[in-house]
Amino acid sequence: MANNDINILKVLEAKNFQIQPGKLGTVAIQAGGGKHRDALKALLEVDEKTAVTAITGIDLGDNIGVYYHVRTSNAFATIQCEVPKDKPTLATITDLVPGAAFHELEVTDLLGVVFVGHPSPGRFVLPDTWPEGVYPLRKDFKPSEIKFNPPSTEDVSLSDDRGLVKIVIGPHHPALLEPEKFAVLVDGETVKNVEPRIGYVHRGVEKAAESKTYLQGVYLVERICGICNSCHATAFVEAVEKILKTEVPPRAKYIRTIILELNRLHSHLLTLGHAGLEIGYETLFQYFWRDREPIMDLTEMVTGNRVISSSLTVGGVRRDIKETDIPKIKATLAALRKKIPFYKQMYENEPSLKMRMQKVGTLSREDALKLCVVGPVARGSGVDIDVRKDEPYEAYGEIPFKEIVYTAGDTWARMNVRMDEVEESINIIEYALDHLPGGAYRVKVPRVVPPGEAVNRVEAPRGELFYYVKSNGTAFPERVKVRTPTFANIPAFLKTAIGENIADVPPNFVSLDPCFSCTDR
Amino acid sequence: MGLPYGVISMAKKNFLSPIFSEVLNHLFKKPATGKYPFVKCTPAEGFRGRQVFDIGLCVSCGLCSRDCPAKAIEMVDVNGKKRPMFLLDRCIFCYQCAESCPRNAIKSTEIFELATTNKSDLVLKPQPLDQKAGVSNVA
Amino acid sequence: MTNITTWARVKSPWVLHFNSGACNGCDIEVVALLTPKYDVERFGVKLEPSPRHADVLLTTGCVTEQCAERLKRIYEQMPQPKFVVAIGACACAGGVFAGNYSVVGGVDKVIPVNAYIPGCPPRPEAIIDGVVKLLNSLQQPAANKEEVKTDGKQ
Amino acid sequence: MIDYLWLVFRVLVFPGFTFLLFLTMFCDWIERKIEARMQNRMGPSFTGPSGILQPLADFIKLLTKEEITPNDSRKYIFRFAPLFAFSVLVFALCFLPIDGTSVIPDASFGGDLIFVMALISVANFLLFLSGWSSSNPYSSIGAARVLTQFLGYDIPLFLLALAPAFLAGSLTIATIVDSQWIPFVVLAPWAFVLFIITMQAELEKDPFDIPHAESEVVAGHETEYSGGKLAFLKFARDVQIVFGSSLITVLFLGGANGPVFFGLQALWGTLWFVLKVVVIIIISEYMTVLFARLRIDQIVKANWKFMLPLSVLSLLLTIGLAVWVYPMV
Repeated sequence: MANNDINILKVLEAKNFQIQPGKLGTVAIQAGGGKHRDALKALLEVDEKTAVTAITGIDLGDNIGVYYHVRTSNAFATIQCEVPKDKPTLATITDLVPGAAFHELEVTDLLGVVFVGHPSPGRFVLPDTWPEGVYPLRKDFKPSEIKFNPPSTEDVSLSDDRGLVKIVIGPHHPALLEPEKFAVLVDGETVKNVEPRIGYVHRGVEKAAESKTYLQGVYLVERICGICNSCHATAFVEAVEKILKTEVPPRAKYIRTIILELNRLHSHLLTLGHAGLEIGYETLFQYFWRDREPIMDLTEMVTGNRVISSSLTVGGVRRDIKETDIPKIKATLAALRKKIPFYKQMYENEPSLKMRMQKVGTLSREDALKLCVVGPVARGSGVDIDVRKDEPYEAYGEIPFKEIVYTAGDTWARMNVRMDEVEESINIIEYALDHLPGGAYRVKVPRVVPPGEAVNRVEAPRGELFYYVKSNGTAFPERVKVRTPTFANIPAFLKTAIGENIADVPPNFVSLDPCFSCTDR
Repeated sequence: MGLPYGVISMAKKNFLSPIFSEVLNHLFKKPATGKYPFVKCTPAEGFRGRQVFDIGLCVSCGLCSRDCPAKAIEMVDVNGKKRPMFLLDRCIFCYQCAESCPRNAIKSTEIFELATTNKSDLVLKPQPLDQKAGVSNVA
Repeated sequence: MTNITTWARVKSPWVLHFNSGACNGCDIEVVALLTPKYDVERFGVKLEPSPRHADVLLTTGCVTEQCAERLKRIYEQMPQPKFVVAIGACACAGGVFAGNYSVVGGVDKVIPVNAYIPGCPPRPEAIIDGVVKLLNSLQQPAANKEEVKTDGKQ
Repeated sequence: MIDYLWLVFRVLVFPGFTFLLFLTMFCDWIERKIEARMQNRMGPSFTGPSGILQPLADFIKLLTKEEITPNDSRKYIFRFAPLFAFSVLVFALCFLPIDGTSVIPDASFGGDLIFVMALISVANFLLFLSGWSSSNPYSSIGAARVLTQFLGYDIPLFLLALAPAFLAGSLTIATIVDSQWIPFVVLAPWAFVLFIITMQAELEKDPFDIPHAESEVVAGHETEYSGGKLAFLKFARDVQIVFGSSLITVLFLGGANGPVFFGLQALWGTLWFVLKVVVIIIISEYMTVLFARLRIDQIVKANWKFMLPLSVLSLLLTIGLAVWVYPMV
């Protein structure tokens, strides 16, 4: 890749930015007083793959810190700026990076920072009944003192001023396993607009993490999402280990890799089957879920629970893989590998499936870059980003594997990315089992973490998962920020759904592998 | 001769997806369904089921209660000493309590059939040490 | 007559699944129940899309402030007789999320619950076990009556 | 007197109402079981032997449940549409010669095929009304889809039904059955295949089950129904499936024709009839599990672009064969 030659440090130095190399990713840029837009522009010029990963808001006492986390193809930069608490306003960046719209809304909701010029301000994750002027992530917020407004009783209108019919999908709808609301404006059978209302699963995890010790925090962040739970745990413990400067034993790294890949396997098989359910292909759903069960049994064997593994901890893993279990794991994976050609042929050749998936929800490469999408959605549109390759963590640097990229950009391509990744995951687990190093699987770590902050990225089954952890020298973290992959991918759905047939909305939607418990936290 | 063969191979490749035969095969094969609840299900070794608390080993340190992420362990008074009471309805079965316990008084089991129609069944009170073997909370 | 009604009810529990703020862990186990390995259709259980068709409401997840109203409405939309099963630690009592600013707590704070299935998440077998226990409790009154009769004869 | 009692018995018990009720439940069970087995599951297993009583349990349970009528629904239509749909379909079934003759003996009249085909449209229209009257957005969309689909597929279905009529030289069902000493499936297999596909669309089964697409319209026109009304609505759909299969049996498989080994001819006739219906149901269930659900525009396109021209062609071919080829053989 030619982009790897670009050194963003030199570019930023040349433009006289105040930089601290090595802090919060590759570099931290001090950009107070409205210079954050200039810094972002400089980064955008460097590389076409520059995207805003997350915007962290943090209560710093008198000021509110707003950190823009920006990834380029070979580096990760953080633009830091501060706004006074009594007048927290900041210029928006949505005109530069349209994909940052949701991030800004969230900071407004949780910390009260107003982004001047944001196209659609409004409630984002907090409940409708939330009182005005109360911001849960500020340090002076007391949960016991909130008085919720009475729920509004007015009915939603079923048509808008232009005479279009509004179909409300959710909060309870068979196409969604999770309670979220999407108001779809249709003209006949054609979708004209989609208005999302997320936040039904908002449980305040980021705030709760501040009242749990680092030990308990692992169990809490795992339960942000039941499907990619190990990825959340990995992202969190790695960030804490970065602050602690703990070196994890190699055996633990390999075991973590195996758990992460088992997670990816079960998640991808789940989605591939679920897509079948959305397009009325129940047989496909049943077959995929049948073949997913052995993976769940493996997860149970390796970690002690079928779904939520609770197997990772700061300093290593809580359970070793027994030598006697390795042949069993290999046999199960070999059995799954035998079934893959059948499924691949289904996804490639089955006529009715192709009719429902091809040219549905097509996201061009340009839009994918602009909207900052991640994971299989980006890789299905020809954007080759994969944290496992770009910034290897755990044992991924030592394990050879292919990065799957399709260029069609439609639902079918995204599904095929997942289909191929299932095969890759099996390869990775088999390689890791063959090269499993000996030695300890856990090191002792102190309960109290020294002051410091760290960012960390992990490739979850749905894409890049981002964590920011700040410690204040106690056993409790000061701030835990989570940016989940679905959060970054929803704009892609909102864009591609417009102009489609209403019947294409469910397959398009499920091709993002949406996970709202992640998105809302 | 060439043409029909070509048509067949094309049809096989593009239209006759493998599901045609797969579905028919399954019609005559045994279903993949397990026999539960008629046959008991044994989880894999090391499955995190319900905890068993050994009151004889407990030193009333309260570490289990302090480390529990779900606040599912309350220290209650039994014969003048603080002992852990497990609230299984809140328990997330992470076994941090077993890990934190300095005397290994909390042990694992593979019991998972905990469903009940009465919520009070889910509170495991520490039993005083008058039962044999000194192990309480055994189903 | 009541015997036939009870028999039909026990043999044909149609369920509705509502996630009121879960992490998806319990939800995928609920969906796994429909799939070949567990296949609850053996017992006549069918997952219905509309609350009007359902007999048993399977709830997962702690109840968030935003979902509480909706959960209540779905419960009200179900026709009598209706039963509620709380699946997982969150639905039973709030789990790790109890006490957070936007969480109401367990499902029983909003609607009455007939059966609790603890676990995080419970195994599909445990969910089957919970539903079986709920259905057995439906048969209980009839069984008790018979016992009383035999007592009277003796 | 005995004649009247015999007639009442025929209408109410065999092969009338009660028999049709149990036949429908049996077919429903077969459907669910076959689908489950093809998907490597067990399907209903513990309600009666191999779960055969499952549909009965569902039916009784629904009857004993509370019935809710939404406030803003059109109440009379909402209440009676399911019942009417059910009774229209049972009425239509009574014209098919299940044990050799139709339920009321000699009630078969000239051209009753057209009458029966019209009844199926009426039933579909009543199903549409049931959804339209519930004033729920999902029900309305589901109902509109029912309408779009049956209006489109009625034409090819009717054209294809004319093929056996031409082969028999009559529009009377009894005559069509009687003239099938060779089942018409042998004489006009193309019409048979097309008829099954069209019937699949008319009965709203996969890959044409758009009105029931859960991920799009929840439960379609059934969304607001509960209790006894839902029982009849679901049952109407099951009867519709049985009716469709029976119609195929009558038109292409020779109805109740079959070898009689001993005893009553009517009993053997019924046996053959039920067996053929079950075969058709298995074939249609096989199609159901094979394909994904198509989109509404794809279905409409498939209808006008393929099914209609093909059915015209099939009719022309059949007429040609019936007039020039078969008489010579």
